[in-house]
Amino acid sequence: MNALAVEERKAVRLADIRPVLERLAAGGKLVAPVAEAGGFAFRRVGQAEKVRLDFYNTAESPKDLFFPQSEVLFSYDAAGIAVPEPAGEQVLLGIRPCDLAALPLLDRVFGEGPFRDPGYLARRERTVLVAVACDRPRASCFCTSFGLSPGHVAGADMVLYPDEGGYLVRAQTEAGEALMAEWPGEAVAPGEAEAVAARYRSMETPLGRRIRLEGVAEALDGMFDHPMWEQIAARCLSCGICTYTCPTCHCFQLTDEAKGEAGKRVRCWDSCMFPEFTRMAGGHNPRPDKKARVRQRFMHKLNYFVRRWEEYLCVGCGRCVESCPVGLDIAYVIEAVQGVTARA
Amino acid sequence: MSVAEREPKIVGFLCNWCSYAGADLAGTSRTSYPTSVRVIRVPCSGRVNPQFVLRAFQLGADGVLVAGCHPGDCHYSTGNYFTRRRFLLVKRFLDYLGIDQRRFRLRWISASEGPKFAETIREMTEELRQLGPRDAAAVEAHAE
Amino acid sequence: MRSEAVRAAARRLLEEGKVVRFLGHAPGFDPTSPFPQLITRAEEAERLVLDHFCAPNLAKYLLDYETQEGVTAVVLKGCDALGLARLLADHRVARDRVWVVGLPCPGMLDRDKAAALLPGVQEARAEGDEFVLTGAGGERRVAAGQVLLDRCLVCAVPTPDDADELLGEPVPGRPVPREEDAAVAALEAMTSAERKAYWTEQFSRCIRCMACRNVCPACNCRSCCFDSEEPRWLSRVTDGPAQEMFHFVRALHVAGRCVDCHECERVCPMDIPLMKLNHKLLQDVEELFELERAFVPREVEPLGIYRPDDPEEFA
Amino acid sequence: MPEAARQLDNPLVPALATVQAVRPETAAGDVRTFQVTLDEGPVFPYLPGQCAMLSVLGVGESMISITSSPTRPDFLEFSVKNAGRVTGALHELGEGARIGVRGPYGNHFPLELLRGKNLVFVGGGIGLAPLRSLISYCLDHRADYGQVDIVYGARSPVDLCFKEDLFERWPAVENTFVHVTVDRGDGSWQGPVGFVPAYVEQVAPSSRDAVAITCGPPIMIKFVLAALEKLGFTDEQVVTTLELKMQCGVGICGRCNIGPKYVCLDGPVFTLAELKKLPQEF
Repeated sequence: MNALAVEERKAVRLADIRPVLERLAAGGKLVAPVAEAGGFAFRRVGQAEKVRLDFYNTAESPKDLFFPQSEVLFSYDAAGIAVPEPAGEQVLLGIRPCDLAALPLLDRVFGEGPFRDPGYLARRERTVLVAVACDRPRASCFCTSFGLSPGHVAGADMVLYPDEGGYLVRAQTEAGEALMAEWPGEAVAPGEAEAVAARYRSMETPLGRRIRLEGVAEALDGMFDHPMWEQIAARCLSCGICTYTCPTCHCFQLTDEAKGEAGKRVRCWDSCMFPEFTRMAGGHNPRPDKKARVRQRFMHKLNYFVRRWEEYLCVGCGRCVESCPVGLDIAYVIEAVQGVTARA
Repeated sequence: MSVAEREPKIVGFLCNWCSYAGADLAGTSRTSYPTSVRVIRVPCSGRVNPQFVLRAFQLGADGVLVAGCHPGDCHYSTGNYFTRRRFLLVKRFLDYLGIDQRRFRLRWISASEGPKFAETIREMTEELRQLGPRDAAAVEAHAE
Repeated sequence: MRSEAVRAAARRLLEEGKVVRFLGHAPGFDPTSPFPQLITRAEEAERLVLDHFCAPNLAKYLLDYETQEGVTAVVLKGCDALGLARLLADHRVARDRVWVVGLPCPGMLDRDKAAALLPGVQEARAEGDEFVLTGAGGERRVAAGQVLLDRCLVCAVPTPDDADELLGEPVPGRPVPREEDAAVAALEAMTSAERKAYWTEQFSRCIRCMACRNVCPACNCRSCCFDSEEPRWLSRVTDGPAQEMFHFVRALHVAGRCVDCHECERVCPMDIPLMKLNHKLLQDVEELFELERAFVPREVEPLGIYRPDDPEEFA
Repeated sequence: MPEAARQLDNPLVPALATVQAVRPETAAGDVRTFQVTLDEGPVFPYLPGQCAMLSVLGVGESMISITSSPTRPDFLEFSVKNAGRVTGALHELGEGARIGVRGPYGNHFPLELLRGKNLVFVGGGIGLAPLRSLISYCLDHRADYGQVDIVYGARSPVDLCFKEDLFERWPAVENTFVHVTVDRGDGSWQGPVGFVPAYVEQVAPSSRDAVAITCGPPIMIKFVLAALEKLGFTDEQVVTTLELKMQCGVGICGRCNIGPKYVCLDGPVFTLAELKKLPQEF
């Protein structure tokens, strides 16, 4: 592995990005943001003109590309069990810093525990990540609270920085450089590229929404029985929007689809917010009410996951805040925890 | 097996008192009709929740038949009047979602109408064969 | 808009002991996104707001308190009150355990529309047929039609008719032509294959978060077929046939019972035009069974009765 | 990025296995024991207390404790109560049926803690299944342990599991005592009648140099723990196993955690001292 520092990697300026998008789309491996009814979504694109780099954050995170909502684990028939071929290569263009930061968290879950998920790991390995520095944060964004920023692009193979009406494109890995090899554009001096990157790294989100995280996990150690949960849960609808749109949530269900002698086992997203999630065959449910379920979601993100992996399971992308029909806001919960510790 | 040769699959929800007896009569009178129908006996056509029909389609049925006593003849007096109301809506709604209306039928078949049952199945089978599988791509994928 | 009035009402009701809890709205992370707030003490009334962004329907939360003691006060707009009427008609809520604080509603704003018209919008006030939006980006005067929620543009019942008290003078309905009928007609004018393609595309976006069901006042069954393990009507698999089944069955289950409140469409994170399903069924129920369009739940549900001379199309 | 994923087997995909024998376990018929061998290769290594995921292909999976002992490695045994979709489908299966097995999952009984101690097993209903693995293991290493008391109860005589073990095999082993009770007797029942917790107090095993291991319905466990405390057992001397809904078995799917602990990884075996440190959400 050729371990160049990012500063030494190739960087170019593209006044017009269309030719590059066309080249990528023609390859048939491009996944990029497109406009859909009421918002944006990452979709496989065949025509470059559908790509919308002026997008604001998609309603769904791109986790589906690595951890699909429905994924066939194996099929079976009278002859036995067959495991599907691993996924092919893809280029994910337009991933934002928040979603990019979610991938190492999922990597831990699916690649570093006692269980290593070959499907997930294959998709990770075969995806070239072309990040876009975030020039359109929304009011609900709070990535800076997690030490991220609109320019936090660690983990991307290549980064597009919107700059001077076009893009400054910088490779960060060998894969990124390889993809860039045949791109047009004038080469940029390393210092200039670094200056643009640094500008994005120092940007704030628009409302300047910054939540203090210090001590939150520790405070939550002793807050399992706090009355706060009752209050917070009172407004929950028990739907799965927050968990399904979250780039880090990863609960799932295994379900069998049978047709006569043959069938398949499918792994599907599931949500800790659904009442039947933990209900056992005999009827016992250890998380029987909204309070228990809402508490589980926030405790998992802000305490349990920290205890296991020493990181918060949240990147401040703001999707759950934006999409929750009843404004149940994780940042509000964090602030509530801070409020409790301040009073104590 | 190519899509064209495939025998259509029909799920038939037949009321216990009239239509099931009608189907039985078709059998005992040795009236021949295609083997495309899988019969599910229900106490009354009024028992058929629209979700049964959709579930049948979801599991790969090419067509669904609901059959009950003629209006006015229900064993429970009025069950099939409710059926009729419900499926007037269902029929239009199927069409609204782009599911060909010809894939769904509601028929009034009495215990003495063995030939009508056989004829219904013949007609439906023929029509479904011409329509082809409901979702050709999905069928191919399943056959793999 | 009516924040002071709702605080006063909450204080009074809780102090007098007329109610033991009060369901209203409180400011969210940004003022255009208020959230439902439950308070139980008069001094908490300060938290409440009531402005042009209070779109969420609070009626369904009443189910959370069905087994708890005491009367619940709830702030309801005209459309929300239809949701309550649904729950009452379905015997899920007892009227004497609810105190309705009615808001004669001038229309609620669509926060996406508002943000598009004035980025960073924080506040809105009504002035005649216009709204004045204010925020970091300054001030902007826009026509009501540009910024109201779609449902408010055609609202026939802005004032709850069954309120125990009203926060203000009744507001007349907007006699606007029913655009949704045109939307249904446009779909009906397509070929079957085009409709199939249209709905397949719409449903393919569905992530099955169940928000549409959970917010729906007509979806008030104690247990839902979509949650049932045995029999399992629907797994979590999100392929085409499963999505079709889910949306078809959900719409059919509320056929004749939908109160046209549009909450399903508002909460959908993927913006699936769910009301185009409900409106089709609303129209068919009226045409087929010769019923007037009703804005309150009927005493007998259209699918709970029959007429011997209903149309005969089945032979 | 972690190394090449291609060569990895997916641990969520079960190995095919064959049911070699099915034994009705209770007279009531709601519990059956399945003797299973893997189609390829020998039985995986495991220790008493561990579980495995059993698949009925086309229906689904269920986490079942292994009731056989690793000292008898020719096959795996699972005793299954017919309680839901998957267990119901398992009950339909006969000899020669194909199932899927993956595992073993979870921790095991603390064998080091038990060595040299007197053992008190307290089981209720199907809760004897995981204990049976440990009892067989201990009795196969008889010299390593002191006195063994096995207290077991079921709702009624027809609900008693593992009768051959209870009434023939185990009592025949030296310094091993079996005490069986039922909640309600019937015409033919000659033994004690009463709930397990009360019966434990009556049997009154000594807590000196002893460890109590209990498994059964949650309500029974709750009162057994109280009874053991009365008998002088400390929290470190009491071991129990938990059961929660599980789907993955590898600590990811999000169902079986109690606070930060996952029953499928960190459990199902906990000492009472460990349990008391967890949120009371099980």
